[in-house]
Amino acid sequence: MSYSTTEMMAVAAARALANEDICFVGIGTPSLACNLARLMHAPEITLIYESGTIETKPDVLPLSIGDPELCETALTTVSVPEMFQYWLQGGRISVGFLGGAQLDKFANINSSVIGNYERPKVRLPGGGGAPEIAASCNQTFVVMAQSRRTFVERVDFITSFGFGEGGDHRQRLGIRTQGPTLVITDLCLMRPDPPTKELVVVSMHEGISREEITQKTGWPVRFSESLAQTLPPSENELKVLRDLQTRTNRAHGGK
Amino acid sequence: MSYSTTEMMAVAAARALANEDICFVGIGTPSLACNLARLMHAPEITLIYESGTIETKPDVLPLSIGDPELCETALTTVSVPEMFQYWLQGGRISVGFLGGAQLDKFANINSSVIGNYERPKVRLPGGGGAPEIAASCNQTFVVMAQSRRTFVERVDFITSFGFGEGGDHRQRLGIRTQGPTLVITDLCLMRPDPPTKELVVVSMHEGISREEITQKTGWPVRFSESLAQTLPPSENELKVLRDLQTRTNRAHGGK
Amino acid sequence: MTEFLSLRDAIAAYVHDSSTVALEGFTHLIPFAAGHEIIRQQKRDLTLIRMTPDLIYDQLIGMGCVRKLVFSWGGNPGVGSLHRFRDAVENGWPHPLEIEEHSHAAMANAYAAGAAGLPCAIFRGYAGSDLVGVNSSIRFITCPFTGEQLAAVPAITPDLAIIHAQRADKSGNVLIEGITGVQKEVVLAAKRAVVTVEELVEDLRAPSSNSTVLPHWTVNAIVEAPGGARPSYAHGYYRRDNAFYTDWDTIARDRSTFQLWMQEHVLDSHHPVKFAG
Amino acid sequence: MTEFLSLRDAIAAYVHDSSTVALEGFTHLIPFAAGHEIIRQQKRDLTLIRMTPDLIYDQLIGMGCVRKLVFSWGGNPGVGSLHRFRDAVENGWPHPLEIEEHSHAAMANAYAAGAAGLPCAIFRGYAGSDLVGVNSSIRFITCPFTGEQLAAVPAITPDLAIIHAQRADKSGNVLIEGITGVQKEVVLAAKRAVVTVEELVEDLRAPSSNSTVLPHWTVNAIVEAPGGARPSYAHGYYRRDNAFYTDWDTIARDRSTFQLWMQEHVLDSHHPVKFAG
Repeated sequence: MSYSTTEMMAVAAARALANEDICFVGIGTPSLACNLARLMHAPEITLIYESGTIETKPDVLPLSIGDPELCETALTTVSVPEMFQYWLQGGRISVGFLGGAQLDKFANINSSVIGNYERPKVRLPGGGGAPEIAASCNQTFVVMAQSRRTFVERVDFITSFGFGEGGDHRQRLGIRTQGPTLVITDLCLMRPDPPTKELVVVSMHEGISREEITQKTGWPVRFSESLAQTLPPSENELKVLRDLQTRTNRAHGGK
Repeated sequence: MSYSTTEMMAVAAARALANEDICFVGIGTPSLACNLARLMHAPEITLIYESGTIETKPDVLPLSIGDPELCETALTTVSVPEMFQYWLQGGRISVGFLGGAQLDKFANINSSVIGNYERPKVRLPGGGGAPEIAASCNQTFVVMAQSRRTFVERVDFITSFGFGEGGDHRQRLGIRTQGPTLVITDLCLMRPDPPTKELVVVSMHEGISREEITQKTGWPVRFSESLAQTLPPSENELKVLRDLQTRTNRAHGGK
Repeated sequence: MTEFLSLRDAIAAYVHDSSTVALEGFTHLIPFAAGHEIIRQQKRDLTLIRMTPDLIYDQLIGMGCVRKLVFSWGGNPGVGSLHRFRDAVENGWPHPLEIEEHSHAAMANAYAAGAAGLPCAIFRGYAGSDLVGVNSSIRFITCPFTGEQLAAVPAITPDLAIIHAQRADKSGNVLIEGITGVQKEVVLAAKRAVVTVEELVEDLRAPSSNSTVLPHWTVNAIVEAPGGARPSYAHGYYRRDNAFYTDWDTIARDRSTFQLWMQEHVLDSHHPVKFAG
Repeated sequence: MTEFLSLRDAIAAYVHDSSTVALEGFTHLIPFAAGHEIIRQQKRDLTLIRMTPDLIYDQLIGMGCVRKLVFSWGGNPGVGSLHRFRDAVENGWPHPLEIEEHSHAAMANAYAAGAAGLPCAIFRGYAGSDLVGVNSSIRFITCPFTGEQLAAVPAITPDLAIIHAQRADKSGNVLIEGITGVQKEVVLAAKRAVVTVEELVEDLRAPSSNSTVLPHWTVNAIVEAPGGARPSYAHGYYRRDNAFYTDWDTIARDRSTFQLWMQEHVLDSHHPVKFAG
């Protein structure tokens, strides 16, 4: 059964989630992954969106972080200040999802500007919840399509701090959480190498070569000694994923 | 028509309230006064109790600050942190009520201890909301029965700051509100004398002499040059007050 | 996972001698049944936290369970003194009671800071109050933008929070309605939380999508304890027994009257509803 | 007293050139109708504040109403860029846009601080972020108890808050249900507040005693504007027009397409419901 790279990313991210996880979900692939996990192996996973919806179980994927489905299917909905104060900063989230326009080898993320901050070549949307998601969740998963343009030696601007300059930089800043423990791309999975915290490839997706990954990474990327092969999406995973997508498209498409 | 000193105090306090006032109500005589005002000349007065009930219109007086009547008749009920953050500290309250075991000539209030703090002769309940009511409400009214024991030259302990050592002491501490603008006792009304802020008698209740007030005040109390006579409670005021009390006793008495 | 326990088992498992416990409830939903079980199990040397030490704390203090009290208003609302609290502070009976006295605003903010994972709370408070001089937990910071002085207090993070609520569902999600006080905050601020409820239900029947609901993963143990807030009250279930609050003044004023009452109504009785009878 | 005004009169009376205005609504209840009236009345040099500048801010920026934007996430949710926002920042069209960029946590805390009458908010934030270097409103304080560094931002206190809500009663009390975002905070933080509502009713029909209700004395003007949040949504009234959000990407990408669309659907139209049609 053939599948898209987005499907591979969503499936790989979903597999990394457990029934006990309390997830701070972002829009797009993270939302797809979290809901796939809920419909597959993690039926009791807790999904929280920053709009304030706690333990939501949407039947279709939200287009935005605050779609009606989220509130209507949530256990409860709190105000946005409460969400950031009691729930995110309160240290209750086990996994947060991050993405951005650029990622560097120490998993710092840029979602503010390409080029100079004052006179940017591209003005990006900004960090939103990310700077504090990056620090307050027990661990974060980064989901991003990989290219030499997006996976760079050093990001133009650190919107959300990953491992900074590597090593114990997080600890030195007083950050107590693990940080980005997993990067999921369309080509591979990366994890920070202890103790340097440089991202290394730990698993390659089906049909992807070391050469392609090297070519599409903006730093001299290293491969784990125990490099694995990512299990391709199963028929069942694809079926559940596509059903969810079909329901979503039907719900969002009609005016 | 004869009346009690408590009735005189409640009526005097009620008269000082206006339809536009937003009151932070305490239990006891303040609650009586606020609800009397609401049933008389100030039907739209806003009553807020620190338990979180906003715009409550109880039919009977609450025994405590969080009785069921308060929540059931309120426009809305918020959490206690929100009450102290957004509503009291937010500067939305026009009049707050205070009382205590001791009051001094600069309207500082002691509701913590009689005697030494570490080894008190009498351990009082404490300030509760009062230290911040005293600072955050636009003005405060103090309601207390007067005696040489309770109206003292200097309180044993300042739980709630009035005018401190008088003059511009409030301003020097960065407090922006007016402070205690009216003290209502069973004998008289007192107001702070600008600019010293020492409390002076501005109105004597019916049948009370200067000598009695002097005798029952623990400092050499001064009388205003424009000393007035407090209008005794009207028949209508007494009727409304007693109906309220009767309803209240009936509601609280039965086991 | 949230445990469903009997009151006896919950108190035995979660309340430890010398630990810091906050039983909260602002007039409404005061966890009396849980407090009585603590007395029956003779827990000792507790540090108790509560904005408004009520009759239940008077009882805990008078029965010798408490070493230290953190509070902001310790009276019998609308009635007068808490005589057992006074006797402990003034006369050291049944043994001396250490106190840490705050204002309501300070404690409400400190609970909120605990829930929010902050080390401290800042607020406009304590200006000119002598409490600053007797409580070393009250400090001041300077606003980095305006230069104003703001009061600061450390976050409250008890070892255990105990609250009473209207309902819990079979997953352990808890609904609180009416005067919600600081209950959400104390549960989120505490290391562990026990919730007694009026009823266990299939469906929480939350009236609004914004109702105050504590997800099951914020609660360690649920105890079904109908009437567990009496003589306080439970909005939608039963009313406050104001007459009992008035009667307590007489019961608690005298040490032996107090002890006889406790013996009959708490030590010899395991039915919380009978308490207020 | 709360005024009841037409949309046109409310915007004319309350939105002044060069003032600071926050139109809030977190995906839900975005006050589009009010924003369109600001565009029609050609207000200028506004400082606009909003956590999630949405299509309505893209339109205000593209129509030249805005001098400065304070924000934390400026995109079309789930779709991509806000092209008019980008064009203003990258190319100065229709004129340069000054920006002040925050994180969501910072802005949510800053609104809450504004509502609470504090000069600043403290939170665990911005650790290691380059935003600290480009935004002088981000500073740090030291916890007086633990010595930890905490981020601080000034309270947000706009000249005017504009929100959309489900209902207001005849006194001007306002009910908000569903995703309530920062709307309560922005109204309480602002010097003045205008609320557009789906309907004016005799009885608010608040589902719970703890519902989010803004008392009339916190609101300066109420405007009945049914459909006033479209193409955003109003919980209990109508759903989000996700298709329009997707279409906007094409409409806004090109300056002239954008201007034609605005002319037809906003400048020449005074019926907010037609907007999303």
